[in-house]
Amino acid sequence: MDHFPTNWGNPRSEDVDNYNTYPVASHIGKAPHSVTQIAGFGHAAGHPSTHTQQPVVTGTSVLGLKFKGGVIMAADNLASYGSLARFRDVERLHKVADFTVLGASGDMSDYQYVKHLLDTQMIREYNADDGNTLETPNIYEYLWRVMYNRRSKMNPLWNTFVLGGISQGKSFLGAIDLKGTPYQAPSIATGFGSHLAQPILRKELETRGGEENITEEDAVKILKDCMKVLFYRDARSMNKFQLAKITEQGVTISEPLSVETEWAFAEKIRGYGA
Amino acid sequence: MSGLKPGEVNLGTSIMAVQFNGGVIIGADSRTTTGSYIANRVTDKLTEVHDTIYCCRSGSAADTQAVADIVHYYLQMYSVQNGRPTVKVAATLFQELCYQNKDNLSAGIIVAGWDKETGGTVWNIPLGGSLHRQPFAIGGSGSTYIYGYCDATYRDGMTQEQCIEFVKNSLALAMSRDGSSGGVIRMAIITEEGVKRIFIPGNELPVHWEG
Amino acid sequence: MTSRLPQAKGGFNFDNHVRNSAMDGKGLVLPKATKTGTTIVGLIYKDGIVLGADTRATAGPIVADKNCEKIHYLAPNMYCCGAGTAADTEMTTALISSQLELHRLSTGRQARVVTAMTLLKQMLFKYQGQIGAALILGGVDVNGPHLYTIYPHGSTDKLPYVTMGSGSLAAMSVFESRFVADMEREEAITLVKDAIEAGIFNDLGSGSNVDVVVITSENVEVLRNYARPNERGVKEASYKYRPGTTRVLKSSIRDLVTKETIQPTSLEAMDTS
Amino acid sequence: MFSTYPGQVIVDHPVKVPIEHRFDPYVDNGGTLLSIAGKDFCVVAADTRQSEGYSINSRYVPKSVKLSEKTVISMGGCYADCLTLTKRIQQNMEWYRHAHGKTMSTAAVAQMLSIMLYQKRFFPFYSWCILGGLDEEGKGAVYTYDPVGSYEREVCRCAGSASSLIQPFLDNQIGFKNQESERQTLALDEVLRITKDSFTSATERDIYTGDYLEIFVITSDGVQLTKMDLKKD
Repeated sequence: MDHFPTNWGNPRSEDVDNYNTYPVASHIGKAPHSVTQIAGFGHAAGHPSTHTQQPVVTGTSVLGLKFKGGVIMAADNLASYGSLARFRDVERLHKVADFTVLGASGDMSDYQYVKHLLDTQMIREYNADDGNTLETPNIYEYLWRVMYNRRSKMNPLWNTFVLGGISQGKSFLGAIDLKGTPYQAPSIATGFGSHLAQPILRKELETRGGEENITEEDAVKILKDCMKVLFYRDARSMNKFQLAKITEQGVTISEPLSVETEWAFAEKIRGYGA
Repeated sequence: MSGLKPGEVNLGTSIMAVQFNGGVIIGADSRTTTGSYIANRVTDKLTEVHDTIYCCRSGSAADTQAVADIVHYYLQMYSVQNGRPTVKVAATLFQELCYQNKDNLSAGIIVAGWDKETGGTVWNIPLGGSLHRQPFAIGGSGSTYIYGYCDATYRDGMTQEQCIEFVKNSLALAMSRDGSSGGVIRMAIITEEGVKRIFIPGNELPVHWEG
Repeated sequence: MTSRLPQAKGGFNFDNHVRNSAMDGKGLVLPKATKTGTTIVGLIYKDGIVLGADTRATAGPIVADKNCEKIHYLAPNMYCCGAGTAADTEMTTALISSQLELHRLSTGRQARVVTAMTLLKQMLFKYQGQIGAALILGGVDVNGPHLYTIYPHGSTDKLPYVTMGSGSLAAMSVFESRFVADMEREEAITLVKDAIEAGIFNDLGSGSNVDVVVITSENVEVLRNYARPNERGVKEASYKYRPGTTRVLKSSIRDLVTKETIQPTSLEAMDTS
Repeated sequence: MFSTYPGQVIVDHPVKVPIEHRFDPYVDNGGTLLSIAGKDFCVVAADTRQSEGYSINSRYVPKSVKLSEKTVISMGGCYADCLTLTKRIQQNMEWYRHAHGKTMSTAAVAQMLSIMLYQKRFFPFYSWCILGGLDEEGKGAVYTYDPVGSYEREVCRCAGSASSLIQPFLDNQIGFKNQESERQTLALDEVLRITKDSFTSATERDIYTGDYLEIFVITSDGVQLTKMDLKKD
């Protein structure tokens, strides 16, 4: 027991929390000042119950691009274990119901949990047999609430999900990150893709004047170009990926593909300076 | 490797050197990263410190470049005064720098080369600055994945061709499993005749099980 | 090796380190130097080097300068783009530029790019990354065109195309998809412009205009604001104030020069002992 | 427990407690919003850029939502919290309409929002809210909030990443502060001019503001929405 009263903590002190919230988060970083605090009784209310996770087996970027008549998504088949390229046959694009594809980057264990969760929901919808099913925007809203609530319990699903699909003739492309932040755009790229692929996707959309002027072949070429750049510059990527296409006809997920890469110019490079 | 300072460029790396009758084969991948962004995908990690003495660099790019530049400078001076240095002289210079400055350096260096007295020799200098002569040496973050393969594959008295295949396959395996290694394979054959470079583009690496 | 050469005193003084780490222990966080965003690029084309940079200088979330210069003169045949802490890039390039000038005067020859690179890298290595300068050094000398990146900790890379700064990934994506060796002049400049614009429009730390410098063995062209894709539109209204808008609370008028009388004193020999 | 030997340097430096890197639930998605109340109208404007760190998530993610024919809410900060709060306001207003057969007045929504924010006093919504609309007498009304629910009715207010840049400009041009000018009430077109200039100027100097500007104009005839381009760098 620390007998110095000054160290017993001051419930109203500014440095504890500028909204004078009961010292929930801020005690963690400081030296424990009393046995009760160490034992966790000091602030029973508001002490986060579960410890936050950290990602273990992770997937890298997921890309998505709208085109005339649908959406195309891309994700490589790698699941890394830190810097170890551990699992090289992971399918990070998952078909949900008939007109939606879920793309997952981040922790693979949480992705498998969410995959199961969505499948269960879709089976429940199917069993209800009320002539209605969940379309991509509805699945998106559902998944957003799941992510937001897990984040609010300080036990997040450590992923950034991309949902592509088509509903009532309109293509849909949106993403949700581990903090429950939803955003939609004509082109989406998570993780390293947001830095390396998004500039290419946005430039292509701009020069062609929007998604309505992009054919399926264009979209495939653009995404392959992005996957090449990601393979060049992302140390957690692999030259083995899948493309998922969603149109009015439904969802098709390709066999693993790879792109041609260019290295010849490296032959004449010698040294790092002199 | 964990000794890297925040923001420091990391050579990550898979490097290797094999001694054979008449010289040595050295090899390295070509990936340099800051975090998991590849700053340079075509790096040359085989650095010359003398005509027939090379070092393979792994760890911090800045530290290994500085150390290699200093040793290169010392060996230029040495050869003016004492003629061609032996590989052991170069290796001990590297050791002196790595050992005396071990608190401020993060450098894993393999020194390999040919000299008249002892022919082809390979010297491994890990993080702490100790010096180990080995028939073959592997280093860098990628090497952890190929200890098994190398121990199983290495035979004494391999020919030059066998050594080249040994290095090529080992590095390819390391590069496919280690995120911090990749790109192209750069190799060099160092014998009495001098240094002959070999280049294997990233799309022509030996392919093993990809599943 | 001979006993360690005595370290020449000079440069930064790190005596405060003990005090800083003591304060740190008590939870007082030291002020961090703000990370300034930037997009700078360089590539080698048929006749030489093209360097590019954006012109936004930021102080945290605020744009401090909408049209600053990030491509610094190093020597008549060499220019250097700087990213990271603005003061460090400015001072480091200026210092090495002056050392190169002295070097030219003493050797009577045009400075080599590799000399500048070595001076920069050894200085940055000495300060162990404390000087936050990330540079792209490009130039043409007797051995032809040379392009280097130099990182704050002192490591260098020698490459045909390079990008640095917070917008470097956006720029690199453009280079990786469209770069080919030995491009024509116009093609190379367009690629550099597009790479910088990728940084300007996708990275919040970069913005405003595109500066380009083309260096060949014959001449150097500094194309300041080569592209201006972010012109500001005309404002809806002009905000002039009628005279008398500001209330005068109190006014007092005083003479600046007080009256002075001059009396000549007697002249004695000045005591200069 | 350890023996000191001659020459051992006893370094007295504070032992730092290992800081457990906790999950930070908040993120600042940037963006700026403002609202100006006129005699019989109210303007609510916000940019549509959603960013995270130095990257842009999307150039078009609206921050303002029309709640009723007389009320518009706009929020900036952590977009996940903002959208959650907006949806809950809409749900509560719908239940109010079921229970009372009429739409909630602006003042009622304002007080409800204050209470909703305060309910999460110990795990706050990280969102800066501004409620714009017409009050019961049809006059323009602007209600501003801090993240934990303290609120106040004002003539004009700006919030979000460029609020410190724009607010002084509004005080000067809307509030006529520090000027010997006869106070005139501003017409709608004058207010729209000031709003547009506020955002083009904010876009120049704040890296988190840009892409598109959405302006809601609330009058007795209802709510109109206009969309305008902003610089994309």
